[in-house]
Amino acid sequence: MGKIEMTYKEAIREALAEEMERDENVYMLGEDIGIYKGAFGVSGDLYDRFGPERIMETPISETGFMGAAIGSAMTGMRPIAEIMFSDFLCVCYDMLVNQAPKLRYMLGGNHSVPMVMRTASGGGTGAAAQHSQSLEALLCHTPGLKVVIPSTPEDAKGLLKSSIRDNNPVMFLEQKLLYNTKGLVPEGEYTIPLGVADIKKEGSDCTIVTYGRMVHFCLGAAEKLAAEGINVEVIDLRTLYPMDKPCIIESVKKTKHCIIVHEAVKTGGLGGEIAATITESEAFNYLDAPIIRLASEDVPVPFCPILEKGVLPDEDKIIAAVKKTLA
Amino acid sequence: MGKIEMTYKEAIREALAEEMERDENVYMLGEDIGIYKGAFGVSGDLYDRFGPERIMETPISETGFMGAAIGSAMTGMRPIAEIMFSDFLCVCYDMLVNQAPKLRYMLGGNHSVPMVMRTASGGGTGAAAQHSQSLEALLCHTPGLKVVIPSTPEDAKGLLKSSIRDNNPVMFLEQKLLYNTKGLVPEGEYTIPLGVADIKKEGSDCTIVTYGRMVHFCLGAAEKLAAEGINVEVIDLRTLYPMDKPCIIESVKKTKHCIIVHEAVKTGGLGGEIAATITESEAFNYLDAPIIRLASEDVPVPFCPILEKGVLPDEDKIIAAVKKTLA
Amino acid sequence: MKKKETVISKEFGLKLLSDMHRSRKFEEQVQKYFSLGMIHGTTHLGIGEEATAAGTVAGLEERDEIITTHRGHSQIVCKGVDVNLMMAEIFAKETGVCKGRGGSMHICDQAKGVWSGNGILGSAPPIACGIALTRKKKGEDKVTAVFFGDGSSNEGGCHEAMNLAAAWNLPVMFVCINNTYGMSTHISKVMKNTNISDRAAGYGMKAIDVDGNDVLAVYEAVKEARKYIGEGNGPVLVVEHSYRISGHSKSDGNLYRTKEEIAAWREKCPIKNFKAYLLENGIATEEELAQVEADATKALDDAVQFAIDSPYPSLDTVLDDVYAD
Amino acid sequence: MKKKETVISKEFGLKLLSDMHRSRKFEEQVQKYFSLGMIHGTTHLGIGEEATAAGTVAGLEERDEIITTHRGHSQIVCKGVDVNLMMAEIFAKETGVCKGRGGSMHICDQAKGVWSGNGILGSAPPIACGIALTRKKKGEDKVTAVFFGDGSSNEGGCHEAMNLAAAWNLPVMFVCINNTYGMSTHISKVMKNTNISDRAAGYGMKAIDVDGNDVLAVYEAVKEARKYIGEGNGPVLVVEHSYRISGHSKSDGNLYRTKEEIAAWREKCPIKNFKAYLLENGIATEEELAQVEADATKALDDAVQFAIDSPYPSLDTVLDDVYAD
Ligand SMILES: Cc1ncc(C[n+]2csc(CCOP(=O)(O)OP(=O)(O)O)c2C)c(N)n1
Ligand SMILES: Cc1ncc(C[n+]2csc(CCOP(=O)(O)OP(=O)(O)O)c2C)c(N)n1
Ligand SMILES: [Mg+2]
Ligand SMILES: [Mg+2]
Repeated sequence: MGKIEMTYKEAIREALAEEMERDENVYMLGEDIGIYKGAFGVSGDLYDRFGPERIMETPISETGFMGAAIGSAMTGMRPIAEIMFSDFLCVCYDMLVNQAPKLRYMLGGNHSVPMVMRTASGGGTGAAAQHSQSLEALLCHTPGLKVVIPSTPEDAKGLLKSSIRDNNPVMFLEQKLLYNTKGLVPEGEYTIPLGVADIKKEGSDCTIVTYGRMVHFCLGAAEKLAAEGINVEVIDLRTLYPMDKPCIIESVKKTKHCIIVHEAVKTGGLGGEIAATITESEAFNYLDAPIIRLASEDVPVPFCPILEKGVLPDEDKIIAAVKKTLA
Repeated sequence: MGKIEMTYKEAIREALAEEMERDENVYMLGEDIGIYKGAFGVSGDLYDRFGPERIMETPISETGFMGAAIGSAMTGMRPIAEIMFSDFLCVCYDMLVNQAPKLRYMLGGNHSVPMVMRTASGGGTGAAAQHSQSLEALLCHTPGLKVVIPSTPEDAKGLLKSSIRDNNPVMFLEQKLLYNTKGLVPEGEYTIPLGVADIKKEGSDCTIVTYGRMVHFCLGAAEKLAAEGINVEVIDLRTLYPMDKPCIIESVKKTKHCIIVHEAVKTGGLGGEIAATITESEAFNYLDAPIIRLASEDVPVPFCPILEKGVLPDEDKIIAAVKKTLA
Repeated sequence: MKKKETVISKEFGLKLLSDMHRSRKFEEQVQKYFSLGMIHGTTHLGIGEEATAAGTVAGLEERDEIITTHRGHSQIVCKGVDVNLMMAEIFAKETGVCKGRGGSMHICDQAKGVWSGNGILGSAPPIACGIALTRKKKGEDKVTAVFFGDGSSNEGGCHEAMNLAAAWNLPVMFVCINNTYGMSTHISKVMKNTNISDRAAGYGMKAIDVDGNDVLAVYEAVKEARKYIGEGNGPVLVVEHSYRISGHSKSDGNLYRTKEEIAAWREKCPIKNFKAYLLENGIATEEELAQVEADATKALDDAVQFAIDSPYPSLDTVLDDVYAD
Repeated sequence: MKKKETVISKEFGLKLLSDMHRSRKFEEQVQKYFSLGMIHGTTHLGIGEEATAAGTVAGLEERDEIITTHRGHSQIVCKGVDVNLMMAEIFAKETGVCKGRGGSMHICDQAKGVWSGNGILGSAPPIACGIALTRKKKGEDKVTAVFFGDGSSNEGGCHEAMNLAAAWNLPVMFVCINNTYGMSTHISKVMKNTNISDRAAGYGMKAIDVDGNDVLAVYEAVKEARKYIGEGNGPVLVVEHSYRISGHSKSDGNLYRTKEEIAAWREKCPIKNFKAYLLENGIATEEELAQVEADATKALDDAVQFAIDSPYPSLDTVLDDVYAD
């Protein structure tokens, strides 16, 4: 099977279209996802192809339509709800914490809630503190939910298709700044299972655990490090919840060093979960150095690009962290 | 200065009353905090003493009154907003993530938002998955906020007074099942600074980092372990955000072993942050064994008391974890 | 306020009476075993509000669906869910409708169109919109009735759901049980205009007010609303005015209302009044009424026995059902 | 819709005109430097809506306070905030009102009673209630005007705030700028009843509709509402009907509306029409009007220059102000 080049955004759109073609119960709802094509243009031609019954433009009522998605998922539909910016998850957070992930369990396993919540996450766009956050850690503490964050077009398509077919509520965190990046995507039908990390680059000297946009920063750093003879392994978690612990643990046992890189602010971020996963496993005994977490500084995302960039991990900081842990 | 015995709930009430006496800008708002005395009776006689202007009963509109608290804090008042159960923080989460903690920074440091958000947190009451959560990890990832969780009447009073005087938004997580527990509280005026952990029991063999209700479980386990000659140190974090890292690090350097205990579900819980804090510090090099996180199982809090209790850490599990790490 | 006018059949009259009795007995049993310490947790009883439950469910079609609140026992009893399994749930037993995982606030029964209670005020109405959306998409003639209280009507979720349902013309019936208090808080403290039905116009929605202690009036109002919705006219807000005789929950000291107020409403007991109506209009005899009550008592005694006799769930199963396969 | 009737002084007329010109020029400069790549991030312009800003602010007392939206430049300009410091903020400079930390959506100036914009729809109205609550508690005669759009009126936060303000009789003015679109979505798609002012009655609140392209009509409507609120009657909802000529934001392809629709509204340009009014009624001369526009142009050219000349904040300061001492 060949591969064709497309953007992250196009790959997402393909997944949406294919799944809507495949299953008439799949439909989308969200703000301005129709004629406007979505705030980031992800919908593209979907509205023309599937019409207003399948691409439902909602009022600006995130609680309202997220609740509607839940109710319709419980009763047999497979909604895909789009929240324009991940920051806005906060205005319908009850649906994400107290409803979608709990209803099945609380109701004794009698129903399932098969739905996907797509949203655009991350900063770098100069949109300031209320439009730039990476809130995944706030979503990975609620049993019943799954959380996915793809870093390449290929992953985006394959993971989204699996998310849509999954019988549980899945939060699908798209990376704003990756929407227009290109990559090769397999032709034809394929899916990528949830819960399985991907080693984006193999290496033996140090494990870098990362996900989302930071994968590319890490790969960039890895390349430069390779030129200096330092061979890092880059793990792209892809699914954050549930997390692929065996993959992390095996890698750390091999490399004996680990740094964790994420865009979200450091304190309370997923870096802690990843580090703890390692230090409570047998990999602990293999570690030759402290685990370094590299993340954004603990500050609301500043508007000014110098500040915004300044608080973010970058290739230089990643390289420095790897060297520090290997020192 | 002497000490007098009172319940956790009474200690909180004293702090509220003293601060309202001291500063006329301090007032309370929330659902049923007046005549009803609050869902857990915390308000007691406050409504009689301070009247409806200082103890403001609100509509069932958490976003509405939490927003009102923020607006009034920005303009010079010092509101104390009560959210009946911490689970309901999810219906006004935008105010806790995108507004209260960010406004000062986004607006260039021109205003501050001095307010306290009190809420009853934790399970063990048979109230099921939407009324029993320990959501602190969802609050410790937002720079600009502070998060406090007292385990004793003395701490509750002293920390609440500091929280009310703090010029930042402070989330004050009260422990439902501790409300009626008694303890000695200093007579007269005192405060306890935010950000400072308390070593509730000194020990040399293993550090237990914990907070909230679990402090008492850990102290119980510590006593039993002491009888077996195992001398654990119990750190009560008291403030979760910002966290007293030096206290944790010093202790682990001393004991070379660490377990972390919290009531919240394990994955994505604060245990990760605590573990990572240790393993990225110099304490890493002192550790003789993996760090064990003991927390609730990854499941929505079940209604049935057997199940609810079964998923929670308890003294036996704590003892077993300590022994395991020392083995 | 609507008043009852219909002449009804004996069968229907006794059915409504039975539903109300069973609701009341259900609550009384829960109250009793709760105070005996045999029921764990918390529970919200709706004693005095039985006509809202019986009348509303009767006004719906059997295939219609409901989603309720923290105070939903009666509505679910009236919808025909097995009281044994309901009671077992409240006793936290494995045989309960939710296998003991949900308890009082989360009782559900998909087969009976009961999509459960919800412990978060304001969150059920949006979910109701979704259930109705499925029915609309699938072309099924089913209405989703969502219950909520006067106090909960001030939640943002309620507003968003009403607007969404109206804008999308969804077959949702918003059933507001106005018992004049949200916990201890009288509506006059938290709404400048306490006429909740006035909110409907803002959404372009029809509204009906009805005496919620008059089971026939409720039945008729809901039937009218059901017809309107079924004809594709979009959602309706039905405000049923009643009163909660029981406390809000176990922690209620009733400090916010007078004994006289409660006593006056006790006089308006929907069961007592409906019994008088049935007798006065010669629809049923004293004996028949007594039989209905006795049957209800027996059914609920049996339910308690079933619950007590049932086993607790095993801790080994506790992680089951967090995720669907 | 209200229509202008007042005969106004030259001074006042030129002040309103100046405010509208300054607002328009402000937006145009932002648009220009954004397209030149010299302004970073995103920005929401309200070209065509200047009468709502100028008229509303004029109808308030100077001591009154405002809190705005993602599209708040004009309102803040009219409230008298230094355009140099505003522009510097948008250019992400250290001299900006928020030291470059907030940008377009978060401009504030405490001294001028501007409590900032907000990027989360529906969240400003509750915060406005709190500002008004402080004023009420302190006995200060200040009204808080909160702006929001037609689309945002469907957020739960809006509902909760309106009900709270009414129940607590807070001095809040809810100013809904109905430009008929929330981003690309026409109100008729998301509201069955598009008469937003009809919602007020449900809360027991007064409502006023006004032609938002007629600056004097807006002024009068707001003045009336201000008086009503100031007399302690509680909040008012003022719905100002206007139109956004500019796109929603940088990403807008205008696919959801026709060129004709935009052109028709361009004809209703509030500045053009008000100039005609001033001339027709002999309130001001052509020269005076030209001078006002020239002054505005100059002020905004200067603002851009100031912004360009200002330094960026230093990365060393990035952690300042996360917490207050
Ligand atoms: C979001 C949320 N806020 C608060 C509560 C706590 N609470 C439970 S019931 C109740 C009162 C509800 O009043 P109303 O809607 O009138 O229903 P009623 O209890 O009178 O049947 C409150 C405040 C809750 N469960 N959820
Ligand atoms: C909670 C939330 N949801 C969605 C958005 C994205 N968004 C920004 S402006 C806008 C349209 C707002 O429409 P309206 O309230 O009518 O104001 P207008 O833009 O027309 O001035 C949307 C959907 C947001 N900022 N916040
Ligand atoms: Mg009520
Ligand atoms: Mg609009």
